[in-house]
Amino acid sequence: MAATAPSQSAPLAALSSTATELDVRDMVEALGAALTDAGIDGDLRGSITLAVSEALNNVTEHGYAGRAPGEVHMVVDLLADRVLVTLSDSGHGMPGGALPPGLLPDSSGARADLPEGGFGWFLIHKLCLDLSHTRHAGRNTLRMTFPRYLAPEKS
Amino acid sequence: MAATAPSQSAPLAALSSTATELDVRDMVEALGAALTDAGIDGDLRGSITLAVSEALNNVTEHGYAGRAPGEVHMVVDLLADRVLVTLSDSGHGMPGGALPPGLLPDSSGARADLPEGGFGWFLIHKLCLDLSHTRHAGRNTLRMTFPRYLAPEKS
Amino acid sequence: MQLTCATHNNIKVITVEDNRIDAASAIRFKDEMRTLTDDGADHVLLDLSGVAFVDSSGLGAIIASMKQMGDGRRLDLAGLTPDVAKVFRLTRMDSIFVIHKDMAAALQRAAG
Amino acid sequence: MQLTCATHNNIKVITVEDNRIDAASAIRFKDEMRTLTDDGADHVLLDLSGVAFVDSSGLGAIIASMKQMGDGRRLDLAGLTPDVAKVFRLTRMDSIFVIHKDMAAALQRAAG
Ligand SMILES: Nc1ncnc2c1ncn2[C@@H]1O[C@H](COP(=O)(O)OP(=O)(O)O)[C@@H](O)[C@H]1O
Ligand SMILES: Nc1ncnc2c1ncn2[C@@H]1O[C@H](COP(=O)(O)OP(=O)(O)O)[C@@H](O)[C@H]1O
Repeated sequence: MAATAPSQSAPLAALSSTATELDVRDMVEALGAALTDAGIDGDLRGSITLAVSEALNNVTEHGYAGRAPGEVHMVVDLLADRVLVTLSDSGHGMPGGALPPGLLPDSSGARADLPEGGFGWFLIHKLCLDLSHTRHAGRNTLRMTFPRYLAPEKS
Repeated sequence: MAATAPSQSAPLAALSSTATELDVRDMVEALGAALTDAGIDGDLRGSITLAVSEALNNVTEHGYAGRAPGEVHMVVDLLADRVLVTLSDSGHGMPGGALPPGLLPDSSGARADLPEGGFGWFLIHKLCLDLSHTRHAGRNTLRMTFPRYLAPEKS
Repeated sequence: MQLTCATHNNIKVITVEDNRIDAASAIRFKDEMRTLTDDGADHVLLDLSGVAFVDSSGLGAIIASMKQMGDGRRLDLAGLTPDVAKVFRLTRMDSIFVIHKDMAAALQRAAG
Repeated sequence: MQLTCATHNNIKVITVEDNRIDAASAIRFKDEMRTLTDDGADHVLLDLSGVAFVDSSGLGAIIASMKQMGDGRRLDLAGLTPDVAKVFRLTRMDSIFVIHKDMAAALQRAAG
């Protein structure tokens, strides 16, 4: 972990794994450790690890749905005022080719109707300053941008 | 190409291809077009496309030597004062686990002894401000950093 | 996924001994919650004070645990660490569950 | 890879019609250079004015073309565009080849 490397040089972390639930858990834990090493802790660390965990779980559950789990690659960069996380995978593209909008599932109904999922993209959108998806030649690149110093929670 | 996107947001380009000579040529040309779109031209554009071309050729010739050509992924970022190029591939690691030093091949001998190769890493080192290689779980991540405004040639 | 169980003041207290409830453990969590709540206790309190991380799959499993208890029975939460509290807050699930600061507060409230 | 050929003042001029000599075309370039220089012309001038990009494989192929001509025969270069000139400068190959600004300068020098 190049925690003391100057911004814009070596990535803080460059990790690769098979997109399985247990492997991406390890990746999220390695991300958390790298952030802590780099002095990023508390609320911001929590937001970044949560958003990245959601994105990695999506790759595992949806990106490689119906095929053998492929590979997912993560590069983390510490810039002067931003943390960039870049995920890439060779899974399916996004439904309709665009980032899912990330609406909050409706929880106003009866207890039996409460949503048990569908929170993933909502959380990602909420926790990132900026989000972009590119697909080229069968590979997805998801770029998640976080602030480096402030809590990223939007109200 | 998100040429007008703010720095630290969407990458300028995220491209993927099979590591063959013709495919990486297309990738280098797409990189050059993206740089031109972003207002990066002249000497700096030439240096970036040359260094990246050398790195991609290495992946093609050495990274996947002895196996079917695998995939190589490129992400390009325009920061306030830097251009970052991140290449990743699933090929062999670097010889000895470290970046080749990039010595200039000796051309002081007779004509028949002139080097015809071995310039690749020399050029990469010479043209990059900063260079790092990480290998994790069978995947190489090469981060090449260039200045955004000045010619990067070191004397 | 390890859960432990105790009873205080007629409240069944289930403590999560793992420090994360995520996609890799959500289904196991939900299954073990079903086993532990099958006895029909009316008031169950889930102690999350040892849990540092819950993702949306973990959240979904906690919601599912509440739903599988059926109407008329309560699943309250206690001891949410900051990152876990954030998941509930962002998804508005903090308005669905009764959330106590910690176990002492939860048991006191129940007793009072 | 397309090369065209002409003779001026006893100099064989080979013009590269492609705009790049790179890893994908280096071997073809070298092979075609061999064919075109096999006639034994003593002085060959390679016109690179249409070439925007040469990588180290292309550079190696130009060096190899010179070597395969054998001692006593010259391969000069002319019309290097900026990025191509840089590859020769960085690798110090600008001290191995005679490099002319453009074709006019090269032919004038040979004639003078
Ligand atoms: N990485 C991905 N690749 C392809 N499709 C995806 C990906 N991520 C999400 N999706 C699609 O977007 C939908 C919504 O995702 P999300 O909000 O994360 O819900 P959930 O939490 O149920 O996974 C998914 O059901 C799936 O159809
Ligand atoms: N991507 C790579 N993966 C594995 N080995 C590599 C890679 N790139 C370079 N190497 C090793 O480093 C050596 C030097 O590379 P380089 O300077 O580019 O020379 P050349 O121009 O002959 O390829 C290669 O011969 C090879 O053994």
